[in-house]
Amino acid sequence: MSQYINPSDLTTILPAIVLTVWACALLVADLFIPHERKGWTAVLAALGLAASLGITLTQVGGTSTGFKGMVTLDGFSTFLNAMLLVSGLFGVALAYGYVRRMGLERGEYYTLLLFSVVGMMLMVQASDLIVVFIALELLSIPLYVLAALNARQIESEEAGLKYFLLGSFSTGFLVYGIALIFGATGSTSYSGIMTAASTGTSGLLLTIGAALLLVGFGFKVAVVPFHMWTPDVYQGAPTSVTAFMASGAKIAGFAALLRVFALAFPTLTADLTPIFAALAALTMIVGNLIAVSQTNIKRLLAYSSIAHAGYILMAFVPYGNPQVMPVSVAAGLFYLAAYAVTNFGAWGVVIALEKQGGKGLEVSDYAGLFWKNRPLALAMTVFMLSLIGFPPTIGMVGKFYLFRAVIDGGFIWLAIVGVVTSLISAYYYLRVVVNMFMQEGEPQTGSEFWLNFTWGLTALATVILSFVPQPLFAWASSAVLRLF
Amino acid sequence: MEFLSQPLTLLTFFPLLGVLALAFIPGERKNLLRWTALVTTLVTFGLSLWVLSMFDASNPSLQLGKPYDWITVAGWNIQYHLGVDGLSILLVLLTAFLTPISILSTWTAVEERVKDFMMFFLLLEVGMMGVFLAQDLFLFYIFWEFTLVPMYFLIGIWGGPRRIYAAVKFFLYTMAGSILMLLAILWLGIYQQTFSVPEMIAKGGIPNGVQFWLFLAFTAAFAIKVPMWPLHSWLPDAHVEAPTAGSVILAGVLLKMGTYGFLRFNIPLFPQAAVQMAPWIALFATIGIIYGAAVSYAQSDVKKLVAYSSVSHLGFVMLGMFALNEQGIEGAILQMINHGLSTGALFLLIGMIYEQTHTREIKVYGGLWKITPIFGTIMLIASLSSMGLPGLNGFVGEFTILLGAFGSQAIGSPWFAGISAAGVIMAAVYILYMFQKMFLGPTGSIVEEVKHHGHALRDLNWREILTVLPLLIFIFWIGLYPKPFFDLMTPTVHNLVAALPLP
Amino acid sequence: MVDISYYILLSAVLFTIGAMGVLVRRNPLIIFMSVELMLNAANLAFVSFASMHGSLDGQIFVFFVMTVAAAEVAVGLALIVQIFKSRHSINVDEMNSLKG
Amino acid sequence: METHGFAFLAPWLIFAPLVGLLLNILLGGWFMKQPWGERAIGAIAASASGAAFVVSALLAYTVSAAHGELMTVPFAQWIHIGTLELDWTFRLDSLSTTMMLVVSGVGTLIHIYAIGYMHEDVRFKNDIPRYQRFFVFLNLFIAAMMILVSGDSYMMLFVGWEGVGLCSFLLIGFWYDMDTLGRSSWANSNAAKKAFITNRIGDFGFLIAGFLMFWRLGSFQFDQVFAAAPALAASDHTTIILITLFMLIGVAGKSAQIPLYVWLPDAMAGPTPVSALIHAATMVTAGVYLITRSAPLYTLVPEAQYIVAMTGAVTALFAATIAVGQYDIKKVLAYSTISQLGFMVAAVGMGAYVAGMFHLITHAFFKALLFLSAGSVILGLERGHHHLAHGHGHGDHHEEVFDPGDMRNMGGLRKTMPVTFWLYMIGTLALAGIVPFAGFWSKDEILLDANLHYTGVYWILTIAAFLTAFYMGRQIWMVFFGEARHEAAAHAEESPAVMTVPLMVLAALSVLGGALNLPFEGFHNLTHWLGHTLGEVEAMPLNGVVAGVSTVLALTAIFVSWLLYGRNPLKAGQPDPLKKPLGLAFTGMENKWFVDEGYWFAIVDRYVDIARFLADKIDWEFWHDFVHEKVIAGTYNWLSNSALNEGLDKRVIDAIANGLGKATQWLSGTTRKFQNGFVRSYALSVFLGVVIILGYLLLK
Repeated sequence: MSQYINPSDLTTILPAIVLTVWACALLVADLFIPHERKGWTAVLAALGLAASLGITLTQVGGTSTGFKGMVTLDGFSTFLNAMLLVSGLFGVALAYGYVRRMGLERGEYYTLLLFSVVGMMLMVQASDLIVVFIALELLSIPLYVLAALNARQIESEEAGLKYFLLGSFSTGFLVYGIALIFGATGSTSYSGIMTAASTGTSGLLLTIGAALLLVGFGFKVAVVPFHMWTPDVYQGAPTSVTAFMASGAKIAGFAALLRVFALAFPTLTADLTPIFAALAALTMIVGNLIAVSQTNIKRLLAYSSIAHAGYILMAFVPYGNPQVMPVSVAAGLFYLAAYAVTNFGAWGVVIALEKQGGKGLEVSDYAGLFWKNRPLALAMTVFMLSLIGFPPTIGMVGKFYLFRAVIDGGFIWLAIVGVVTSLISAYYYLRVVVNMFMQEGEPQTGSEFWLNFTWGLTALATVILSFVPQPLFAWASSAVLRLF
Repeated sequence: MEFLSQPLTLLTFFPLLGVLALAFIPGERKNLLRWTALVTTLVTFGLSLWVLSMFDASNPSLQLGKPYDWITVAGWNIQYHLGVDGLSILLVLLTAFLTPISILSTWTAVEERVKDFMMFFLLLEVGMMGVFLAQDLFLFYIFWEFTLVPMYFLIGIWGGPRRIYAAVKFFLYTMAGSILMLLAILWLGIYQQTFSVPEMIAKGGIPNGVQFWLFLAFTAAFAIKVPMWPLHSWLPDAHVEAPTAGSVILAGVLLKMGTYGFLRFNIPLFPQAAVQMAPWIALFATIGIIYGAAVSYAQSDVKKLVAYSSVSHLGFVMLGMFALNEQGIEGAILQMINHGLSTGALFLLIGMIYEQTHTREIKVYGGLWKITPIFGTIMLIASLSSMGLPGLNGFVGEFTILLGAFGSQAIGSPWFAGISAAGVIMAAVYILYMFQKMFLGPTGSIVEEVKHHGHALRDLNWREILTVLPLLIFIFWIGLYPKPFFDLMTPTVHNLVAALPLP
Repeated sequence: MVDISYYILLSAVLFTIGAMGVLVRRNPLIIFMSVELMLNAANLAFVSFASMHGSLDGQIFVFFVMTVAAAEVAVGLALIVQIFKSRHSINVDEMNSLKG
Repeated sequence: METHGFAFLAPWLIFAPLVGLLLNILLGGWFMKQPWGERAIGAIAASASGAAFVVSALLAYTVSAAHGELMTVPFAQWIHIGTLELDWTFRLDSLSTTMMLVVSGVGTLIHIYAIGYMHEDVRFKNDIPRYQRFFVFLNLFIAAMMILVSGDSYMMLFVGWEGVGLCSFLLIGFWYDMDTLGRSSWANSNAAKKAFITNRIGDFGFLIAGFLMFWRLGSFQFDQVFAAAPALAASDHTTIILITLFMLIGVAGKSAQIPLYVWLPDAMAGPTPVSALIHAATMVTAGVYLITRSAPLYTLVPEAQYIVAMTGAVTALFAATIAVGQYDIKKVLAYSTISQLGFMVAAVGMGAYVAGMFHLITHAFFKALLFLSAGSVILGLERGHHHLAHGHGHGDHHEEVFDPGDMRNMGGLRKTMPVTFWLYMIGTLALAGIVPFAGFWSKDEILLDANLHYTGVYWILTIAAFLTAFYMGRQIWMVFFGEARHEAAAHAEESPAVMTVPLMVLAALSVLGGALNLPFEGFHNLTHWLGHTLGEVEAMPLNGVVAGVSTVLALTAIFVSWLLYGRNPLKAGQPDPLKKPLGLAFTGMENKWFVDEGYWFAIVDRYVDIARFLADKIDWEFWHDFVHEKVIAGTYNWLSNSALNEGLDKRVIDAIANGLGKATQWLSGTTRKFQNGFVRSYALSVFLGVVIILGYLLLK
C-alpha cells in the first residue's frame, strides 16, 4: 500500500476495524430485518463481537504499533479487549430478552452498542492523546443515546440528558488538559510526552494538564467527586444498558487512565500519587456510605460501582513504584475482571426481577426470592458476597490481591480505609440477602434463556474462579509485564 | 489432582457430597433428608477416626498432609496445605463428633425447610474442618470467613423472633475482626514471601514492634470469636436466637475457632509479642471469668445464662493458653473440648425441654426432676461437668489451666489465677441456681400449662437420650482418665512452649 | 508577534467563562453552548501551542475537536428535542426526578 | 515398696459401692415394682458398703501385718503434664485404713438402719419411688469418701473431697421439693445449695493451697510434699504458712468451722441417716483427717497450728452456746457436732493428732448413735401423729402442721420408746464425757494436750465441755422425761428391729470405744497404731486433775440441767426456763447469734445486687443496648434509612433519639443533599473537584 498506511497498522487494530465494519453493515442490514424479528439483529451483533473476540484471542502474545505509534497492540490491550468484547456479548445477551419485554426493541440498540465497544477498544489501544479523545467520544456518544433509549420513560430521557451534558462538560476538561499537555511538551503521543517530560520543561503546565486529564477519565469511571451522574444515569437508563455501561466504560476508562499515566507521566508521580490516593479513599468512603441508604436496587448497585471504582483506583496509587507497579496493576486488572463478571451477574438478576415501568426494582421486592427461585437467589447471594469480598467468590480473591498490592506499595492507611469500607458495604449487600432468605414475599421472576445463561454462567465463574484464579491472574500479570 | 486423595482433604470436603445428594432429594421427603445428612456426618466422623488412627501422637509436627502449590505468580506463594498436629487433632475430632449429634437433635425440632437446613449445616462442617486443618494463611482465611455464611443463614432463617438482627450482628461483628486480620495476613505474606504458616514460623524474625501490631490485628479477629470480654456482646443474641443445633455448634466449635486461632497463629508467629501481651490477655481473661459468671447468675433466660457462662469458660481457656506453659496450654486445649461437650450438652438439653414448653424463662420451671427423672439426672451431670466437679471433664481442664496460670512465668503473677479460682465458686453459684430453679423445689407453673395444651410433660425419649449419651460418656472419660487426650497433644505443646522466649 | 502567553491567558478565560456558563445557566441549549465554548478555548490553546512548537499536531487536533463537537451537537439536540416533546420544558432544574 | 497381702484389693474400696449403686440404678426401677423390692435395694446397697468394710478390714490387717509399713497401690495415671504427675494411687497406712474402717463400718450400720427408716419416711412423704434414689446416693457417698481417705495425693483426696460435697448436696436436697415438715417449698433445695456453695468456698482455699504446694514444693504426692517441705520452711517460712492456712479454709468449709459452719445446721434437712452418716460421723471429719494427714506441714509452722487450734476451740464453744438454745432435736445435735468438730480441729491444731483421731472415731460412734436414735424418736412421733390422723377420731390433727422434730412436742417418751431411750442415754453420756464411756477418754486426751500446750484453748474447751453436758442433759429431760406435751408423743411407737439393732451395735461401740486408746501403760493401742504413720509420740498417762475437772463439770452440768428441766418438766407452750435468767443472751442462742442473717445481708444479697447490676445495667443496658444497639447499630441504621425488619425499625428511632444518631444523621442528610438531581449541582461538584485538585497542585 502507500507510505501512509501499511498492513501492520491495520492488523494492530484489526478487531476494532472488523467490529466497525460489522457495525456499519449491521446498521444497513437492520433496515431489512422486520420489526418483529429484531432478535436477528442481536444475534448478528453477537456474531460480530464473537468474530472480533476470536481475532483478539489470536493476537494474544503479539505486540505491534500502528499508525506511527498512535495505537499499540500488546498483552495489556489484548487482555482488556477480550474483556470488553465479552462484556459486549454479555450486554447483548442481557438486552436480548429485556428490550423486548420492555418494548424498546430497536435495531439501533445493538449497532450503538457495537460502536461503543469499538470506542472502548480503541481507548485501550490508544497511545496518543488524539486517539484517546476520539475513542472516548466514540464510546460515550452511543452510550448517551442508549441511556435515553427508553423514550416512554421520563427517567430514561433525563438520564440521557444528564449523562450527555455532564459528559461533554468533563470532555471539555479533558480536551483542555490535552491542550495544556501539548503545550508543555509539543507532542500528543505518550512516548513524545514522556521524553519531553523527562527533559523537564515547564512541569507545572504538564502537571495541570495531567490533572485535567485525570478529571476526564475520573468522570468516565465514576470517581468521587466526578461520580454524581452515576446513580441517576444507572437508575434511569434501561437496565441492560446500565449493566453494559457499568463494566464496559469502567474497563475502558481505567485502561486508558493506566496507560496514559504509566507511559506518559511516570515523572509526575510525586505530584499525582497523593491525588490518586485521596480520590481512591474518598470514592470508597462516599460510595459505600451513601449506598447504605439506598432502597432501589439499581441505585444501590450504582453506588456500589462507584465504591468499586475506588477500590480499583487504589491499585493505581503506587503506580510510580517500579517494583510494586506490575503486581499492583495486575491486581487492579484482576479486580476489574472480577468486578465485571460479578457486576454482569448482579445486573442480570436485577433484569430478571424488573417489571414494566420500573417496577420490581426495590430491595423489598426481593423478599422471599430464595423460596420462590433458589438458583436465582443463590446466584444473587454469590454476587453479593463477591461484592463484599467474601469467600468463596472471586471478589474475595480480588480484594486479597488488591489490598496486598496496596500494602506492598506502603499505603497501609489506604488499605485500612478499604477494609473498613468493605465492612460497611457488607451491611447493605446483606440487606439484599436478608430480604431474599429471611423475609416473606412473593416475587415474580422473568426467565429467558440468555438471561438465565448470563447470571448462571457468571455465578459459576464467580465461584470457580475463586478456587482457580491462577490462570486469570497469570494472564493479567503477563499483560502488565508486556506493558513495560 | 493427587491432593484430592489426601485423607484430610477427604475429611474436609466429604460433607459436600452430602450437600450434593441433598440437592437431588425433594424437599418434602423430610426423613430421607435427615437420614442423608446424618449418615454423611457419621461417615465424616468415621473419616476423622481414620485420621486419628493414622495420627502419630509422638510426632510433634504437622502430619497427614503436604503443601501443594496453589497460586504461585507474581511473588505469590499460596499453597493448598492441610495438616493436623497435636493442637488441632482434638478439635477436628470434636467437630466431626458434634455435627452428627446436632443433626440428630434437629430431628423433630426443625420441621420447615429441612433440606436447606441440612445443606447449610453440612457446608458449615466443611468450613469448620477447613479452619482447623488449613496451614496456609490464605486458605485459612477463606475457611474462616466462609464459616460465617452458613451460620448466618442458620441463625437468620431458623432462628427465633429477632433472628435477622442476631444474624446480621453476628456476621458484621465477626467480619469486623477478620478484616484487620486480613491486613495482617497480607503484611506477613509480603514480609515472609509466603503464606504457609510452618514456613513463616521457621523464618520468624519479625521485628518486635511490628509483631506487636500484627499480634493485635490477629487478636481482633480471634478475640471477637472467642469471645473475650468485652467483645462478647454478640454472643447472647446469637445464642438466644439460634436454633438448638446452631447453638450447639456455635458454642461447641465456632467459639473454639477463636481460641484455636490464638494457639495456631498468635503464639507461634509472634512469640515475643505473645510473651509481652500475656499479662494483658490474662487480665482480660480474668475479668471475663468473673464478669461472665456474675452476669450469667442474673439471667432469667436459661439459654442466655449458658451463653454468658461460655464467656466465663472461655476466659479460662484464654488464661490457660497465655500461661504459656505446658500445664496451661494443654489444659486450655482440653478445656476447649470440655466446653464443647458440657455446654453442648446443656444447649441440647435446653433445646429438648424448649421443644415441649416453648419457653426459656427459668422462673416458670421447677421440680422437673420428679416429673422427668432421666432428663434431670443427665442435666445434673452436664451442669456438674460445666461447673468443674472433680471426676468429670470440666475439672481436669480448669484445674490444669489454673495450675498453669498460677505459676506462669509469662503472666508473672499468681493473682490472676487466684482470682479466677474464685470463678469456680461463682460457677457453682449460677449453675446450681439454674439447676435448683428448674429441677428442684415445687413444681413450676409450666407443667400445668403444658398439660393444659393437651400433652403432659414427657421425659426424654430414646432418640434424645441417644443424642446426649455420647457426650456423657466423654464427660466421664475425660474426667477420670484424660491421659489419652493429653498424650495426643503433649509433644506438640512441648515444642510450642520450648520455642517461646520466656523471661 | 504577540507573546504566546496572551493567547493562553485568553483561552483560559474563555474556558472559565464556559465552565461558569455550565454552572449557572438553566437552559440545556445554553449549557451546551458553554461546553462548546470550553472546547473552543481548548482549540485556541491548541492552535497557539502548535504555532509555538511549530508542529501540526495541535492543529490536527483542532479539526478532530470540531468534528466531535458537531457529533455531540447532533446527539445533544436530539435528546433535548425529545425531552421537550415529552415535558414541554427544557429547564434542567425541572429534571430531578432521579435523585438520592 | 512392693505391695503384699491384700493390698491389691484397694480399688475395691471404691468399686464395691460403685457396683452397688450401678445395680440399683439399673435394676432399681424393676425392683420397686416387686413387693420385696425395697428390701432388695437396701440389701444390695448395704452389702456393697459392707463389702467395702470387709476390704478395709483386710487392708488394715495387711498394714498391721506389715508393721504399719506404708503401701501404695497404683491403679491408673490421671493427669501427666510436664512436671505435673497425678495418679489414681491408693495409699495404705494406719491412718487411712483407720478412716476406711470408720467410714465403711459406721456407713454399713447406717445403711442397714436406713432400710427401715426410709421405708417409713418415703411413706410419710408419700413419694415411694424415691426410695431407690436414696441408696444410690448413699453408695455414691461411700465411694467418694473412700477416694478421699485412700488417695495418695492431695488432688486425689480433693476428688473425694468434692465428691462427698456433691453427695451431701444431693442428700440434703433429697426431699428437694419440700421443707423439713413436708410442705411444698424451696427450703430443702436451698439448704442443699447453701451446703454445696459454702463447701466450694472451702474448696477454693484448698485449690490455692494446692497451687502453692505444686509450684513451691513441686508435687501433690504426700510423701514428696512432706519431703520437700522442711527445706522450704527453712528458706521461705511464709509460703508454708500460706499453704497451711489456705488449707484451713478448706477444713473450715468441710468440717464446719467458723466462719463456714453455717451450712451444717441447715443440712439437717436431709433424712436422719444422712445427718448421722455424712453430717456427723464421716464427711465432716474429712477436715480433721486432712490436717492429720498434713501433719508434717503443720508441725513446721507453729503460728498456723495456733490459729488452727484457736479456730477449733472458738468454734467448739460458740456452737455449744447455740446448741443450748435450740428446740429441734436434730438442730441440737447438729450444733453439738460442730462443737465436737471444734474439739477435734483444736486437737489436731495443737499437734495432738492421735487425740484428734481418737475423738473422731468415738464421736463417729456416739454421734451416729444419737442421730439415729433421734431419727427413731422422730419416726416414733410421726407414727403417733399418723396413728392419730388416720386412726380414731381427732380429725383436726392432720390439718395442723406438726413438727415431729420439735422437742417441745415431746416429753415422756421414756415410757413409749424404751429402747430408743436407753440407746439415747448411752449416746448422751458418751458425748457428755462421763466415765467410762468412749467420749470421756477421747475428750479427756484432747483436754490433756490442751492443758500442756495452750492454756487458753484448754479453758475454752473445758467450758465448751461443760455446755455440752448441759445441753445434752436438757435434751434428755425434755424428750424422754416429764409428760407428753403432744398427743403424737403420747401415741409414739417404738421402732422396728432393723433400726434398733444397728443402734445397739453403735451403742456398744460408744461404751467400749474408749478401749481403743486407754491412757494406761500398755494400752495406748491407737497411739502406737497411728504412730506408724504420724511418727511415734510418747503416749501421755491419765492426768487425774484434768480428768477430774472435766468429769466434775460434766456432772454439775447435768445436775443443773436437771434443776431446770428435770425437776419440774416443761408444760406445753411454756417458755424455756433459761429465757428469764439469760434474757437477751438466750435470744441470741435461740437465733444462732444471727450469723445467718448477717451473712445474708453482708454477702449473699450484695452478690445478687452486683450480679444484677452487671447483667442488667452494665452488660445489657449500657454495653449491649447503648453501645452496640444505639451507637454502632444505630449508626448503621441511620446509614440505612430503611430497616431490616420491624425490630430494627424501632431501633432506628432509638438511634435517631440518641446524640450520636443525631450527629451522624445530620451528616448523612448533608451528604445526600448533594445528590439532589440537579445537573448544575453535579457539574458544580465536578468543577469543585477540579478546583481543589488544581489548587493542591499550585499551592503545594
